[in-house]
Amino acid sequence: MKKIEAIIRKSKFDEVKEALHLIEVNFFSYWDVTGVGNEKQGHVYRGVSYSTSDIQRRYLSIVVSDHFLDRTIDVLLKTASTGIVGDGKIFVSDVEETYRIRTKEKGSDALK
Amino acid sequence: MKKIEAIIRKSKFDEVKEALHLIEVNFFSYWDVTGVGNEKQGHVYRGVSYSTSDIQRRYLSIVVSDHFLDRTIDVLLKTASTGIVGDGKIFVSDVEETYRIRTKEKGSDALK
Amino acid sequence: MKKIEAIIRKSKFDEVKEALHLIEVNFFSYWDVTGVGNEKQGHVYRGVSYSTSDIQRRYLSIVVSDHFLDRTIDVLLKTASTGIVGDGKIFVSDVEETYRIRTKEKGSDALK
Amino acid sequence: MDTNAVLDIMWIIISGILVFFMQAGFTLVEVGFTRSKNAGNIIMKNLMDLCIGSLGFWAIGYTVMYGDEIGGFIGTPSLFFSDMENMHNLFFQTVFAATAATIVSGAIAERTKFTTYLIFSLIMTVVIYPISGNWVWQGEGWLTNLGFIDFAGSTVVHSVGGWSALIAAFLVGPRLGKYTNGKSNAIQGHNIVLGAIGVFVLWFGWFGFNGGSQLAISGDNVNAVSGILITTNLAAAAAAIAAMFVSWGLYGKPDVSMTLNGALAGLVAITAGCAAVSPVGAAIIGLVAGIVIVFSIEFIDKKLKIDDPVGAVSVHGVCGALGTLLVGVFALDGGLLYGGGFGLLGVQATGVLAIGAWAIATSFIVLYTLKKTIGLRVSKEEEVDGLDIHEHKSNVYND
Amino acid sequence: MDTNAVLDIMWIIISGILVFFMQAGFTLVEVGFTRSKNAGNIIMKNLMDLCIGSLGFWAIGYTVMYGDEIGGFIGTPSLFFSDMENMHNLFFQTVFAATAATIVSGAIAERTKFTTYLIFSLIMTVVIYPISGNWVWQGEGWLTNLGFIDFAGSTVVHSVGGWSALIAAFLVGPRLGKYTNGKSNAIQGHNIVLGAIGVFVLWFGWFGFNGGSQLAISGDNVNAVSGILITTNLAAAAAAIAAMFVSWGLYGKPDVSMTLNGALAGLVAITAGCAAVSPVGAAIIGLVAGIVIVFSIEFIDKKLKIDDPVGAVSVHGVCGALGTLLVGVFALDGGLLYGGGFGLLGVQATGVLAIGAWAIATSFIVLYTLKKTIGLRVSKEEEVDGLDIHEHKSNVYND
Amino acid sequence: MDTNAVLDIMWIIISGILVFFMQAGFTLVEVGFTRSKNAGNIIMKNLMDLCIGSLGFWAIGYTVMYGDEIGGFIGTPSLFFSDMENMHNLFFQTVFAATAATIVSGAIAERTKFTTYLIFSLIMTVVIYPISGNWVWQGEGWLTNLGFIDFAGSTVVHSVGGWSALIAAFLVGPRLGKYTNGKSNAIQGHNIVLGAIGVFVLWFGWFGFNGGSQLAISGDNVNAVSGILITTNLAAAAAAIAAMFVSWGLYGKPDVSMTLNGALAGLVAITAGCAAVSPVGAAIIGLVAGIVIVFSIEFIDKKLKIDDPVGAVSVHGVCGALGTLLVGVFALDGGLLYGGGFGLLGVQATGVLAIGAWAIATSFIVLYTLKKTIGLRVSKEEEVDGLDIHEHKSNVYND
Ligand SMILES: Nc1ncnc2c1ncn2[C@@H]1O[C@H](COP(=O)(O)OP(=O)(O)O)[C@@H](O)[C@H]1O
Ligand SMILES: Nc1ncnc2c1ncn2[C@@H]1O[C@H](COP(=O)(O)OP(=O)(O)O)[C@@H](O)[C@H]1O
Ligand SMILES: Nc1ncnc2c1ncn2[C@@H]1O[C@H](COP(=O)(O)OP(=O)(O)O)[C@@H](O)[C@H]1O
Repeated sequence: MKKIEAIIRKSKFDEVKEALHLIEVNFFSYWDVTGVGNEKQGHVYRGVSYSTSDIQRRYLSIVVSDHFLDRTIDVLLKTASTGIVGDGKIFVSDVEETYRIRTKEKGSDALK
Repeated sequence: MKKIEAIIRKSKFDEVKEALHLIEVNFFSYWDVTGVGNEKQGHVYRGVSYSTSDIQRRYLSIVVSDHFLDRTIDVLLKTASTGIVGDGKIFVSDVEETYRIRTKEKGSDALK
Repeated sequence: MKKIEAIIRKSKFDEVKEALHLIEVNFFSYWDVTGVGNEKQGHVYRGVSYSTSDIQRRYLSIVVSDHFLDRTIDVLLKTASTGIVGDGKIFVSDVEETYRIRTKEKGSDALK
Repeated sequence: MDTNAVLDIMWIIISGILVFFMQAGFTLVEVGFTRSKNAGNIIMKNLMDLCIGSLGFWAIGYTVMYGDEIGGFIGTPSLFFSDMENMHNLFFQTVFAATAATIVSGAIAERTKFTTYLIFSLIMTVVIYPISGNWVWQGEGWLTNLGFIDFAGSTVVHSVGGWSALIAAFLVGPRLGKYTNGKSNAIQGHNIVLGAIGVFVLWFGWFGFNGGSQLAISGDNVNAVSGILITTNLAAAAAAIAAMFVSWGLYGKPDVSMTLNGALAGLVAITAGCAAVSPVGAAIIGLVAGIVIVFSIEFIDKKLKIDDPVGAVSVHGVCGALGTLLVGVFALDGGLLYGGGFGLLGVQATGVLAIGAWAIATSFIVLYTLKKTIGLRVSKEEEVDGLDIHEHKSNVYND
Repeated sequence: MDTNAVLDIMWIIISGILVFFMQAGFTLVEVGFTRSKNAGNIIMKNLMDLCIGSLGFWAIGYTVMYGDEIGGFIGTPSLFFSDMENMHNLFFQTVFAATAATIVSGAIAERTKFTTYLIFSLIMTVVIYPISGNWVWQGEGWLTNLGFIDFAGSTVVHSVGGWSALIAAFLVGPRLGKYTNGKSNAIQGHNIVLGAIGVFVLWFGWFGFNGGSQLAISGDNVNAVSGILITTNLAAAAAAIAAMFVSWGLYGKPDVSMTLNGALAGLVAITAGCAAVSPVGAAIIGLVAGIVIVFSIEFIDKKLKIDDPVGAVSVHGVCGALGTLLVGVFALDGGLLYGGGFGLLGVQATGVLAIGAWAIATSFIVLYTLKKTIGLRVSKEEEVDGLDIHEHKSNVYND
Repeated sequence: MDTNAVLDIMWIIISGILVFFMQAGFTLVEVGFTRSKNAGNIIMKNLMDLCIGSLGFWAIGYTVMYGDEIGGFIGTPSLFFSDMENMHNLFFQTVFAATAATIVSGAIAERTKFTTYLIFSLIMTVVIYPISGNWVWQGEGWLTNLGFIDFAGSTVVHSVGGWSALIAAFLVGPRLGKYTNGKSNAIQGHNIVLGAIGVFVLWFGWFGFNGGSQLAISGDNVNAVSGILITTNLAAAAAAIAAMFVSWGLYGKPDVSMTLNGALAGLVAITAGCAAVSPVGAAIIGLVAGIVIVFSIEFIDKKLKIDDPVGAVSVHGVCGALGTLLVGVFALDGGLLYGGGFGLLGVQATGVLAIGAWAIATSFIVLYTLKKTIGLRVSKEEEVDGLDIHEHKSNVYND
């Protein structure tokens, strides 16, 4: 099992969600984070113009069975992208075990 | 050291916290996320009835020493469960190193 | 590639960010979490005085190339610390793969 | 109509409009002092007690209160009040009735069934409130005849609401998690800024509540009204300061929500005597109310273990009674301190007790009946998840 | 000046101040019923239509509306109104004009270009609104001559705003994601508490809107005004209750935002007839409006597929027209139910249609021209990211 | 009492009630324009300056201001004002005094000790404000004798508050992180929606502030009052528009918080001359204020490096002075543009300078003493963590 963490533009979220749905990745969690990176956003507040790299992003945490990994990455790379600086990152790491709380199922079964 | 990530119902949080406390897991971090999964929730807004699988959840991140792992999982599986679709998931992964910022302690010591 | 997760005092964030910047760690994501740990905070609400270990913290998630790991940890340990209970923790874990969504770059390249 | 009559009526309706706005204040305080998952439900309760109260009081409540007196106890009811020369009175009294009704919603917030609340709210505005109101304000009620002074309704409006709130909070029981192992836990309000703005709105509306209760402004009435605004303002100010310092002493820091409750406590307490006491008397009444409110909230919460998320029982019930009694002490005409002896104080106590007993008894009967029939309380699951998602299928806060 | 004149003017300005405050109510409702990423833009639109309206109506709009009548169709315009004996009228009418203008902003929220809105808002307050207003309120307009009754502006103010909102929402198109595969999706408002407080603020201000439209309070006018406050309050209450029960029936639960819209629907509907109907009539008008609003919102959203985030078209357009027509049914003097036959009803229908046609036609011309020139709509990217960060380079919610 | 006197007093108290409500507006603006971790503290400061001001002004401040004149400089103080025929004046002046006091809290928000603020607030309402107020409004003060015109208090109330705010913000120093390496950083307010609603509330209350300052409404006063409402409204509108366009020009986009400050700048600026200038004059004064406010905020922030989170110094101090001076230019009677020569302008400048010097000097003495004794500023740790958790042991926003 792998954990895919994707940090994407908030504005791309609906598209990404739709696309994940189509490849039957219907399980994940997400929340809003502030991202620091290459992109800069111009702000003005009470006469102070400034450019900040602290930008609102959406953080998706998706745990998938190994054979789902590639297609999920593909979909994310495709739908979350605009080609402009600030599209975000995807991180993949290993998950040792998964449980479904309701049924106590373990492993890949818990991800179905 | 293992990292346990548990995505549970917000309404179960108080019970879970209490139970973790009893087995002396007094260290963790949590935040609110939106979860997408099997559970559906009926909503109405201005005449539009719809059913959404975007449901408020609480995300717990608990790093424990290896010998704490099993009992923590047990407690989570027991107390976070209602038996109804939507109880959530638990993911376990490996943590290579832990530091306590205050004391610079490393490894299991940092988790005491 | 390693993922560094640091849970720090919100009040230390600006300093930490500055310091990371100086060692050229200019990429990370952060969000606010509630932390449960050793520190206790006194509260009063409508006549009920109580002490809670649920304290607002900031969660930093930083993925770095291996050779950046040590210096990042060093900086975090140094700048996030006050020496008083509640300074927080740092967790290090392995990341198998990284993608930059915009360019589809993989691995360390995606982290530059 | 002659100019003085026009002036008087004009003042009454302007005051009524200000009192109307207190509904926004109550909503803000109650929403702010409770959790976000129940905010939509609280909004609905506050809006509906206003709506049901407006229709019910017009349909019958007003005449129950002000109709031709029957035995000093009740007015002669008639349906759908339509005397076009008394619409200003209907308006002014309607917003008062709505105030009495809305007090209850705060005390039972976050756990009470919506339908049950709607029914209780109707009974409150057409039976409970108008009958005791009749005793004092109709002009020929038995308490009026005794010489009971409750100028703008510390007892008639606020205590009635407050005691009903006490019974309701008692019968519905505490929120889950409020008491564990016999200890009272803090369940923090989710947005104290809303609560604070609510207090400002209430204070603003209270100038209409007390000032308008003069029911006239022509001639020397205008000086009386001006005096009322000052006593009202001083009492609120003194009470907020007192509550702040008491909380500071008790808990080591000036407590925000207690101080806000302090201001309201002062406003409730001065309501009975705003026209009868001097500015100094008003400041002292406020001071006493500001001290009492802190201990009252603690007592009800920790000793009685009755869960009142917004402090409605203490603010409206306790400080309403207190303020009414203190008229017997500070009234320039007849007060204990001004050589009037214990006579007035005794009358005030009689009124406080009689109306308290009435509100408690009738609320108990109504709510106990509701409890045994349709039930007072939502299910555990609904309460834990929040009333909004279950009772209204939506959340108030999104994205 | 004699006392009666003073009283009348005093009442007008006090009412005007209350109506002014409705701007805060509109802002609260519109901000609360939309998403947080556009809140700053909505604030700016609401603030600017007030500011531009205040200047524009003074600069020319007022005389277009109230200047010496030209052919029953328009007043004689003159620049920078400065008759110091009529400043109370200018004030009262300015806040009405600002109300008509601000209605549109809600319907086109979250996707409309800021500059375009500023231009439209100016044209609304100096041309569209004053001309049809002239027909009814100048005293010699052609609709006045027909006997059309629109006491405080269900049609003159609200429908004009509502129909313009319809055209605007139609021309600007739905928000991205509102309709997918022909299905209407819910785009939830981000803070319904703000929306609820906005409704209380509007209701509060409406007492000035309707009560002040008597334009006098001396003598028996004070009774008329008191009656207006009662009809206004009853209609709002009945409508909120009706909308709640209808939504309860349709969706299984009492819907918060529909109930809030219900209260506004009742207020809009009674605005035309608040001085012409009995309290019972008012309650019935409210009831009808409360039922109609739910179906109207559904119809516009699901059948017409016009995206109106706050329900402005239904509340102001539909219920404004409805309320105006119902005057022909419930008017004590001339209404169908009171033996007046179909005469008044016909006149009311004429007015509703004529003014509706005017508002629709002129809005269409103006907005269509704007669409083809500078454009109505922000770019897709701006809309997705939120107007605040693109149109104002800042977010309203931070830390 | 005769009808005209009743009318006048009635108008004063209604206006006073409106002015009272400005306290809610100030609280909203200050809370919204600062960070969430300090919101409870700001609420407490705003509530307490009202409470302390109400008691202090009654206890002694009022007579310091309005007591029998001593040498054109101060009134004869007496304790606990109790003239029951002048309660309307006490009420109206109390809410003005509270306004002057509350201005300071915004400028020193997020870093000032609570106890220190309480003490300063008391001194402000019983010494600093009443004495300079005496010079202009007592009737025999030295500035009155010179012919100084400050109708509703651009200088007497707002500049006094604004200059004290300047000294306070200077002495307490900037918030941590506000200036780094000599550069001014933006510290964004946490909820600009609250700020915007606050501006609407203030604007609403300002009609009482300026309109009530006529202190009469009988006879032709009612036309004067109506004119005041118009000048007030036009100036605010023009200023908001001007500030918006200036910010648009400077930063590329219309800035929300600057536009909001613009509206307030116009209101402050017209306060001195609202009864003395024509509508056109008012619009121009607003326009100038709307332009000046933007540059003033930038200047104080970037050049003087004085950290004023809400812009209180610019809004109240600078625009208060500006508006007072512009009376010398635009006053229909005596203004430079109306052939009055430089006489009035000179008098206005004298008043602005004298009162500015007074406010600056006394504030400096008081605050410097406080700084050297109990201290002005919270500890670094408290500031970083937020004042709420340290000064009040609780957070305003939960769950
Ligand atoms: N090493 C990292 N660790 C955690 N989050 C990261 C990291 N690098 C980038 N991010 C997240 O990805 C977002 C987009 O990255 P950015 O550098 O702005 O654009 P791009 O990837 O197109 O160069 C950042 O705002 C941040 O939230
Ligand atoms: N693969 C996953 N990755 C991340 N989060 C998940 C995953 N699967 C489930 N979750 C989280 O768990 C929650 C509950 O899952 P759900 O499928 O609704 O119920 P159940 O586990 O009882 O079948 C989801 O709302 C989501 O937050
Ligand atoms: N094992 C853990 N898993 C996840 N988060 C933790 C863990 N231990 C500590 N934390 C986080 O670190 C914060 C600080 O820890 P605390 O025990 O209060 O102080 P200290 O590390 O100085 O002893 C906690 O509030 C919590 O957010």
